[in-house]
Parts: sequence; C-alpha cells; structure tokens
Amino acid sequence: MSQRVITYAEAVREAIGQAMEADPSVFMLGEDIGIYGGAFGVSGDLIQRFGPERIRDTPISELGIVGAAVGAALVGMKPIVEIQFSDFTAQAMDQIVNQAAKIHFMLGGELSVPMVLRAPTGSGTGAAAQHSQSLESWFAHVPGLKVVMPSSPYEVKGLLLSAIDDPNPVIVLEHKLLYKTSGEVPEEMYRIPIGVSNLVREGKDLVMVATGIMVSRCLEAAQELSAIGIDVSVVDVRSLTPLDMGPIEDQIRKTGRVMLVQEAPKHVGYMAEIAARISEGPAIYSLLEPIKRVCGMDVPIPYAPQLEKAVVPQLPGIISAAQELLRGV
Amino acid sequence: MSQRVITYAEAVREAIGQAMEADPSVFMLGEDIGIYGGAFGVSGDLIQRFGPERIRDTPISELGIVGAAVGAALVGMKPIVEIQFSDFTAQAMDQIVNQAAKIHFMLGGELSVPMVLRAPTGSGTGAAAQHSQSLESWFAHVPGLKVVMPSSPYEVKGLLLSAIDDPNPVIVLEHKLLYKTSGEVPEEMYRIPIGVSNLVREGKDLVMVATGIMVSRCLEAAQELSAIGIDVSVVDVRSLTPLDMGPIEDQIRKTGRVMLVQEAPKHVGYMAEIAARISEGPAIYSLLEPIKRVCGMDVPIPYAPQLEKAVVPQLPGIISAAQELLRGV
Amino acid sequence: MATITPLLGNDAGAISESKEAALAALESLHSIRSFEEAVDGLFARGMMHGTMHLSIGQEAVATGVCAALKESDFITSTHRGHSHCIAKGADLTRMMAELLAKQTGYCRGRGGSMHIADAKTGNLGANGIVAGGIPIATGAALAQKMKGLDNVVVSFFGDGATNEGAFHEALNLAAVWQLPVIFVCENNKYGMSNSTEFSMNIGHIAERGAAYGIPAVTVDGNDIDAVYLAAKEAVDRARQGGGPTLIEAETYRHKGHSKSDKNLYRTKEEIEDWKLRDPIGKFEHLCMEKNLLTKEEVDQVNAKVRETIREAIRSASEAPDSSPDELISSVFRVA
Amino acid sequence: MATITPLLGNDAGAISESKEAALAALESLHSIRSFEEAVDGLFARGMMHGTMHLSIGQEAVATGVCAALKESDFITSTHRGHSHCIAKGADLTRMMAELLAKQTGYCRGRGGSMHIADAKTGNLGANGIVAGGIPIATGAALAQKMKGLDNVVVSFFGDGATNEGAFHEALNLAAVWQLPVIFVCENNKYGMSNSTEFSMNIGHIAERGAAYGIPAVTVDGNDIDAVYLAAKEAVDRARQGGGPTLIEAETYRHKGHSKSDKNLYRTKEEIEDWKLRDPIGKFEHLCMEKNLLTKEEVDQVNAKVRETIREAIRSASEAPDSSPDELISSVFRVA
Ligand SMILES: Cc1ncc(C[n+]2csc(CCOP(=O)(O)OP(=O)(O)O)c2C)c(N)n1
Ligand SMILES: Cc1ncc(C[n+]2csc(CCOP(=O)(O)OP(=O)(O)O)c2C)c(N)n1
Ligand SMILES: [Mg+2]
Ligand SMILES: [Mg+2]
Repeated sequence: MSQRVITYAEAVREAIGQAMEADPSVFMLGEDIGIYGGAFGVSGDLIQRFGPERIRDTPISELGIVGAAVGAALVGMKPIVEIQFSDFTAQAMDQIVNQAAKIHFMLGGELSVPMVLRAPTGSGTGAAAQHSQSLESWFAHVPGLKVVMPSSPYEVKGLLLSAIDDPNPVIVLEHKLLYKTSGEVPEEMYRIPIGVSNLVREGKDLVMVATGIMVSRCLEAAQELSAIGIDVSVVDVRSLTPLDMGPIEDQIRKTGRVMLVQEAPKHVGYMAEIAARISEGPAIYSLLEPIKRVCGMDVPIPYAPQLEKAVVPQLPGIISAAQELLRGV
Repeated sequence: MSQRVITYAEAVREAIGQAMEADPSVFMLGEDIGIYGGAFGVSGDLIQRFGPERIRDTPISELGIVGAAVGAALVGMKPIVEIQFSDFTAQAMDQIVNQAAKIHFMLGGELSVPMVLRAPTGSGTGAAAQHSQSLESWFAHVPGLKVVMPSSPYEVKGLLLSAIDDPNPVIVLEHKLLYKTSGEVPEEMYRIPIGVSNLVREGKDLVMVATGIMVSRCLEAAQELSAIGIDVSVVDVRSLTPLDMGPIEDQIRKTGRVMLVQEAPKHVGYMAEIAARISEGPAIYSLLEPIKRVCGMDVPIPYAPQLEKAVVPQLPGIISAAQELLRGV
Repeated sequence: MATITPLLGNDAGAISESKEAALAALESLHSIRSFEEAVDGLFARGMMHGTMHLSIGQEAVATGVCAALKESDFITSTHRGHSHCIAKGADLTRMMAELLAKQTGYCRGRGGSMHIADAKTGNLGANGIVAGGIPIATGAALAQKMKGLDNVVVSFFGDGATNEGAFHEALNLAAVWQLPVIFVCENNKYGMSNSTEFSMNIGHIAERGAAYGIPAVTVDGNDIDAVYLAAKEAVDRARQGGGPTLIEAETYRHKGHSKSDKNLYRTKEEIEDWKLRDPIGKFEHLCMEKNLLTKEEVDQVNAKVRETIREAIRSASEAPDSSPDELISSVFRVA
Repeated sequence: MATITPLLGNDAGAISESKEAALAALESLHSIRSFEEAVDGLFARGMMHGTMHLSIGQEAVATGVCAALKESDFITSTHRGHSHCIAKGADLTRMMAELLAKQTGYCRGRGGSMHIADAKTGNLGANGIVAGGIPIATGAALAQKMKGLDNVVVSFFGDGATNEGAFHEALNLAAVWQLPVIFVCENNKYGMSNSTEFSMNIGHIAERGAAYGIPAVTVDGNDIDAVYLAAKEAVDRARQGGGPTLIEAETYRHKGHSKSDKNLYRTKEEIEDWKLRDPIGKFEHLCMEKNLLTKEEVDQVNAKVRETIREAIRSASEAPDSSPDELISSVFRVA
C-alpha cells in the first residue's frame, strides 16, 4: 500500500476525477459543485479540470437533479449526483425510491440506472435537525438500491469506484466529520467490492459492529479498552445493502458478545437489522450476553453543541457500554 | 360492545365524520376525496355532509398538500391529509420528516403540528411496484412522528380518533385490502390509545407479532394451527412509534418462541426493531428457539398476481413457518 | 409479433397532405383504439387484473407527436401510456402479454400497464407516478446533448401532472440547460376527478412556459395535423440546439379515469360533446373529404388493425405466465 | 428583554412620508444590521457555532414588508431569517440567546439561527430547508380563510427557492384557493454560488406568477418605500379576499452565503457596486434630504439600537446553557 496520506474529501475527489478521466460517460451534477467547489469542498478543483458540462452546477431542485440523473443513466451516462446534505434526499425520494430503485426490475430488466448518489450525512457541525440526519435505514430498506457508508479515506475511494462501476443505483453516505480526516490512500484506481463487511480489528472479548463514522470511534474505543485489558474486535459493515453477515457472525462465535454502534436514532435504525440477523440464528447460540445497541437517541439533532454531542454515541459512551457488556449489565 | 358490523372504510369515514362534527377545526384534504369519494372510497359522502371547504379536494401536489396541512396545524387547525397511495409520501417526505416531525422540538416547543396523515398501504391489488409499498419503517424511524397501522375496522376507528386528538403528527397506514373487510364497530366515539400493543389471542406454544393486515392473517393461521394442536398467541403491534414491548415480552416469556410477521421487505424492516428489542434482553433469556421473521421478499412488488402473492407472506407460509419454529428448524 | 408500422419521421408537411403518411397515421390511431378496446373487454371479463387507464379519445396526440420523431428519439410516458407506446412502434403482442402478466411481456409481467418500456423503440417507460417521467426525460435529453447526438426526447404527461413539483423542476432544468426535450401535456381537462378549473387558476397550461422562458403553445389535441405541426416545429428547434418547448394538446378521454371511476365529476353531455369531436373520426372524415383516402382504404386499415390485435391477444395468451423463479435475481443488474 | 418597536401596521402612505414611521423603520433596519454585525463578530471570535446566514444589505425587504402587516398576521422565514424575525418584532435577547445555544433562546438552544420561531409575533419559523416554509405559509393562510379571520400570511424566500417544487406547488394551491398569502421573494441574485442567470432562464422572478394566474410585481428591494407600497397593496388585496400575490424584491447580500463562503462566484466590483446602493444609507439619506429626520435623530436611533444589541448579548450570555435533561420529553407535545 502507498504511504501517501490524503483527506477523505480528497479521496472522494480523486476517485471521481479518475473515473471521469477513464470514462467519458461519467459526470457529476449537484448544487454548488462548480466554482464554489461543493458545500463541503469535495468537488474542489474538478470544475477546472473537467469544465462545467461534466461538473454540472444545478439550480436548487433535488427532485429534478436526481430525476435528470436517472434519465441520463437510462440512456448510457454514469451520473454522480451530489445532494448537498443527505437530509435533502427527502425532496428527491420519489426519484430515488419509486424510479431509480425500481426501474430495472419493474420495467423488465432491459433498462438499468447506473447512478451514484453521494450525500454528506450525520451530525457534528451545529447545523441542527434539518442538516444532520442519518437516514441510511430508509435507503437500505428499499429493494433495488445499494447503500454504502465508507468509514475512512481508503474506504471511500475504493467503495466509490465500485459504486461508479456498478450498473445499479448506489447511495454513498459520507459522514461530514470524516471529510477532513486523513489516511493512506493508494493513487491507483482500486476497488473495494460492495457487499463485503470488513473486520478492521480482531479481539477476543467482544465485537463492535459499526457504520460510517462510528467505525473510527469504535477503533479508538478499542484502543483505550485494550489499555485496561479488554480485547475488542471491530467490524465495519461498510455495505448496508447488500449486507454481509460473515465477519460479524465469525466474531460473535469467537467472542460471544456483540455491540452494535450507529449514529442514527436507535428506533427502527439499521442496527436493528443486524440484531435481527443475529437473533435469527445461528449466531444467537454463541451469545453469552444479550445484544447491546449503542445508538443515537430518538430525538431530532439539536443545535447546542453539548446537546448535539449528547444525542449520538461518543467515545466515553462506547467505552462504558463495552465495559457494561463485559460485566453483563 | 355494539353488534353493528361495518367495513374498515366505513369505520374510517365514521371516525372522520364524528371528529369533524365535534370539532370545527378538523378538516380533510387530499386528492379526489370530494365528489369522487376517494380513490378507495373512504371519504365517500363526507363531501355531501361537510362541503368542499372542509372536505378539500386538492390538485396533484403531495408536497404542497402536506405542507399546507403543516401550516394549518401550526395555527390551530387539525388537518387530516389523505395521500392517495402511501407510495406518494415519497413526494412529501420533506414536509413530513424535515418539517412536521421536527417543528415542535426544533422550534423550542411553543408550536406543534396536530396533523394526521392517512395513506393506503401494501400490495394485493395488482397495481405494481409504485403503488404497493409498505413504507412504515421509514416513518417509524423518524423522531417526532407517531405511526399506527390499524388492523381491523374496530382498531381503525379507535386509533384514528386518538390520532386526531393527538397534538403531534400521526401517520396512519391503512392496508388497502382491509378497506372492504367488516367487523363490529361501536357507534360512539371511542379511543384506542396510541402506544399500546394488543394481545389479540393467547396461546402457549408460540407468539406471532404482526402489523397491519398480517394481524388477521396470523389470526387465521392461529385458527388453522389450533386444529392441529398448536396453540398460538398473536400480538398486534398497532402502534409502531411509540412501541410497547410489554405484551410481546410477556408472550415470549410464556411461549419461548416468537415469529415476527410483516408485509414489508425483510431487510431493515420494522420487525427488525422488535427482534432487536427482544435480543437486547431480558426477553432473549426466554427464547427456546431463535427468532423467526416472516416478511416480504426484498424485491419491488411485481404486477403478475401470482408473483405479487409470492413476495409477501400468505396464510400457508405463515402456517408452515410456525410449524418449522416449533420443530426447531 | 404483431407490430404496426407507425408514422415516424414524417417530413412532408401536414399528415393529411400525404397519402402514405395518412395511412400510417390512421394505422397508429386505430391500433391504439383497438388495443385499448380489447383491453377494456378483457378487463370487463375478468381476464386482466390490476388497474387500467385508457386513452381512447386522445390518440391523435401520441400519433401526431411521434410522427415528428425518428426511431432513435426517446419518449417518457405515463400511467395512460398505451398510446405513446404504440405510436412509437412497440410490439402489440409484447404489450398485450405484459397486461396479461406473461413472461414474454415487455416487463416479464412485473410491471403491467403502468410500466411498459421498450428500449428498442426509445420508450423509457410508462410511469405510475404522476409527473415521474418528466425529470427523467430531461435527464435523457441532457445525455443526448452531452454525447453530441441530435436525438430529442419527448415527455408526455397530463394536465394534472403540471401541478407537481417535478414538472416545475424539470422544465426549469431543461430551460437553463437548453436541452432537446419537448414537454407534451395531454390536457384532457381532468386529473382523475379534478378539472383544470379547480386545479389551476389559468386558462391554458401553455401559460406555464413563461415561468421558465421556454416557448409554449396550445393546440387542438384532437386534430392530428395541428399536433404534428406543433411537434415538428418543436422537434426541429430542439434538434438544432434551440432548447425545449412546452406543447399543450387539448383533448379528452372518453372513458373514466380508470376502471373504478363512476364519472360523477363530469356530465354525460360533456362526454357526448367530445365524442363528436373524436380525433379518429375527424381525421378519417378529413382524409376522405380531401380525397386522400377512400372509405375502402380506411376500412382496410381498420380491418388490418383488428386482425393484428386479435393476433396479439392470441399469441400473448399462449405465452407462459410470468416466472417467480427470477424475482430475487432481477432486483439488481449483474455487471 | 431587549426589544425594539418595529414598524407594523403602517397606514400612512410611504414610510418616508411620516416621521414616526421613518423612525420606527430606521430602528428596525438598524437593529437587523447591528444584530447581524454582532453575530458576525461573535462567530469570528469562535463564540458561536454552527453556521450563519446574514442578510446585511437586504434589511429593507423584511422591514418594508412587515410595515404593511399587523401583529396578528403571520410570516414564514428562511435560513437567512434574522431580518424577518426582527422586523416582525421578536425579542433580540431571546434571538441572541438562541444563537448562543441558551436555554432562554427561542428554541431553547435546539434550533439555532436557522430555526428561530416566535409564536407571539406570528413568526412560524425560519427554515433550514430551501423553500420549506412556502407550503407552510400557504397552509397557515388556508387556516385564516377557513376560520374567517382577516389575517394574512407572508412567506419570505430567496430567488434560489423558486426553483424548488415546493414553490410551485404552494403557489398553485394558494392561487386555486385564493388564499391570503403574500409570497415575497428576496432576489439577491444568488442561491449560494448560483446566480439567477444560471439557475433560471427568465429575467425576473415575477414572471413566474403567470404560471399560477396570480399578480406579480418586481420592486427595488433596497428601496424601503417601494417594498412597503407593493406589500401594502398585496396585503390589502389579500385581506379583502383578493388572493395571493408574488412580490420580487431585488436586493443583495453584502456578505457571503454563509461562514464558509469564499465569494469566488462574484466580483469585488459587483459587491462594491451594491454597497453603494445600501438600503439603510439610502433611506437615511432620503429622510434627511426630505428634512424628515435630522442627522442627530438618525444617530440617536443608531445609538439606541447599538445599546439594545449590547444589552441583548449581555443578558443572553448570562443565561444558562441549553439543557440536556429535556431532550427526550420534548420530542412530542403532551396533550
Ligand atoms: C404522485 C402521484 N400522485 C397521485 C397519483 C394518483 N393518480 C394517478 S393518475 C392521476 C390523475 C393524473 O391526471 P393527469 O396528469 O391529468 O393525467 P390523466 O390521467 O388525465 O391522463 C392521479 C391523481 C399518482 N399516480 N402519482
Ligand atoms: C432543499 C435544500 N436544498 C439545498 C439547501 C442548501 N442551501 C441552503 S441556502 C441555499 C441557497 C438558497 O438560495 P436562495 O433561495 O436564493 O436564498 P439566499 O440564501 O440567497 O437568501 C442552499 C442551496 C437547503 N438548505 N435546502
Ligand atoms: Mg388529465
Ligand atoms: Mg438568493
């Protein structure tokens, strides 16, 4: 692996740039992705490199944008839509769910929608309830959509390139607090297959299963826990649909204890699915303790910084939950 | 209880009519609810009784309709929105999720949105993938929304009247195949509290937990199973948010076996939440067998009648799943 | 296979000016009508399920518009989409098979009437969502422009659809980007039970073009020549890079909105009045009056079409039912 | 409490015709500017978090429009909403407290700048969703009509918002139902980085009124008299049952879109040019030219406002932080 360190935002940009160089049918559209460089600076200088036709700034009309991407994809283009905040997918749900997700199946299989929809997700910037949601479970529940939540710069480049290759609509949810984080990222165009969970740390006492930004938070927790003699596995779910239970079940078999960690509100969130898969067996037979979910509170994300932190899992909470799980409380 | 038997659609209409008589701030708006009587005939003659101001036919603009309801609710009206098919809530998700659900919390508590949103849900009419979805898990996951799925004429009247009383936005998902089913419904304005699960049948061998139309299907299955000596409890979840686990946990404690039955696709569906709650304990300690989910397949709803049936749980499937659960396979 | 040869790529002035064009147009008009009458019958006899939206009375719009298109052009269609499908050249057997939920149907029985698509003839799909196809058409037009092709895209939709946000956003995008897309509104006066008088505060849907700075025109949708000429102008402009056009074609559906419609929202008189203005009768009359076609020739087209439809029903009926085996494997395309 | 007395319910012709009105308007204008300058400073010093959208340069729109409203009228506002809030009479201390994430803030620290609402002054809320408030305003207006009240509702929004489906659907509903709602578009030429030249193919947003059959007008949004007079006409019409109006007020934001804006999409010259047309300076100049106000009087207003803002910051800062104890119990209202 390369020693080059770049940020998550740079990794996204690099993936898009390389895909656009390799394939003239790939293009990007979204609000303020041109000269502004994207609300989170992700598209950056792509406009200088590829021009306004292929880095296509749009009016504020999410439904229209996604619909245009669907139409372009149907006739052979490979659009990458940026929705400025994942909360605004609410505006475009018809095109995402009733059109993009269903067209290939419903129309008989001849047509397909090779579209990528990227959206910054999650809380942590003080932008309050309409700009901070984690809506992955909506998309993961819809047959016909693939959903990934890349957890690091390395992950996002590889998963995004797979998403662009994929002949189906893929939703890529990028946590906005990750954009400025750095990590080693190879320069070449490597792919991380969609639909494969990733065991990122192996331990023997319990396994933490996490998505998105919670992966690094769990890794930090694992680090701190190891200092007090608790040995933690961490599985990055990575691909929410399709879901690969393999590494999760392996680790449960080994450790007997599982903690499911997500930022989204707990009630009917994505981790419920993982709990359900475990409890349908055979992994359930390996459990030494009930499953523990560590999730966001069932409240809208508040503005006040201390409240915003209080409603989603933070490092201390993850650590103490792990300790509780081991103590069997 | 009264001996009067009416249909589910009539029960909805009666509840609305009584609420409108009792409270001048209650009104209805939606597409074709006037002279047409509603796409499923639910509003029927309400237009004759209350006139076009209060049974307000709208242009085809779901986002605008829900937004108008939110605005009216904010200033003291009690709108009941009918979305013609629950699939079209996709058009209105911004107003439902980013506005209605969050306003009370996000704006500090002074304002609230006493709105009811009713929508026919589910498959079975040959209307294919864009008119047959079961999207309850989307709404149930959103903090600030209450979600009910009334399973019978009796239930729908009582839950709807509670929904209309509620000072918060309540999503009422009515299965379209239930509209023509009949049952005993008292004439008076009774309420069924939101947030209380309902033990509809008590058995000792296993408990089926179901939502919406699956409740009656489970009751039928229980009936048939009792003929071969299998004694089944059935719990109607009724209120998806807030969720009452009481009767579910009681029955698991008693029977040791649980089957979770929903029409929606299995992956990240509502029943995953119930599985998760169980597996977080203490109910998990009472399980004699892994949890069994009996759900829709993870595919869009197809048009062909035999395919449409094949993708959602039917009576024989529920029965054989129960038998498998008892045999421990 | 039971196909008709619809009128595509007409370039010889009004349709009623050329015998060849008139015959092809007539074949298209009659095919749409006969197909839908057959479907209506099958439905009534319980041989079809689901729901059904018939465009009987509106056939001149699809036919007149498609006459201005070439094969490589695209369309998006609606819940009331048989006419668009046929006018663009779809195989009637595969359409019928789809409605009969057969494996040989356009959607392998998975979509039904509301989801017929035909990649071969450039039909990107009917749509169960009102206005759902409008942004999609815009995107397909964007692709043509980006690829440097001179294809155009036509989006068909109803009057009711113009009240949806999707209409607004799509027209604005098309205008801003000057895309080769023609927005064809079949104004049949009703969106289900809601008349345009109740659903909008303007006299003509064409007035909505002003909001986007795009040319807009209202034509008699029951006059196939008028439809064709307006479409031709718009298509030519779009093909030459002149951007989008909004065409409002005023027409009427003779039947109810769908099978469950009791028609309480309109009068018998209104329906009868519009039947007098039936686009097919009107066009036949014109052709005969102009001595372009004889009564015999008209009857021949009619007879040929009826036989084609019978054949379509026959072979569609014999096809195997839609297969449950490939459900799971059909959700995603395998690379 | 640090409140100002904004100009509401003016009925005496143009604002610059009455000393009393002019003084109240000036107080509103300065309060908005001073409040936002203070906020900008607090932000720069890291004492505020989140994001911030300032309306510096646009103050005449909110002030002029609200001058035509009475207390019981309603407004919906936007992400750039401080001006609307202040012009309708909000308490500056509670606003500042909200931005400082205090328990005494309008949203108890849960909403921040983008979600300030004030039931008492009829402000139904800023909105973080572009165009999110427009359908809500329409619904509030529907309620006024149904209740037989003569209140009107004003919906403020930006030029970019008019490209959203929500704008379209809401204006259509308001037109069809002839609701007492005034749609006020603050056209500041940009939606974030997208100029109106790129985001729409028309010269004036007022041209969009034609699509709904509602009266629409363009005014100089930096001329408070012009704004007021247009608003007054629209409000009077709405109050008398004459239905909605679309007002486009052309203006400009001096600052970037939000804190993270590098202003790459517009020129320094353009910004400087618009600063010369600053609505506050312009109005002060007019009042002095007309001998309506003296320089001293103007300075007095300015001084009073500054002291009020200082007081707002002072008391807001002393308030307790937003409390985490009531999070769960605040999601639903208890009957
Ligand atoms: C988004 C959405 N809303 C509502 C419906 C239900 N519906 C189907 S067709 C129809 C009427 C459409 O009217 P119009 O656009 O005029 O087309 P027409 O049926 O007259 O051809 C309605 C309300 C739908 N399918 N999709
Ligand atoms: C639905 C939605 N899309 C995008 C955004 C991100 N966003 C916030 S403000 C803004 C620009 C709005 O422009 P305009 O309506 O002209 O208002 P202005 O900021 O100029 O006052 C954008 C794109 C949003 N908040 N909501
Ligand atoms: Mg119509
Ligand atoms: Mg603007």
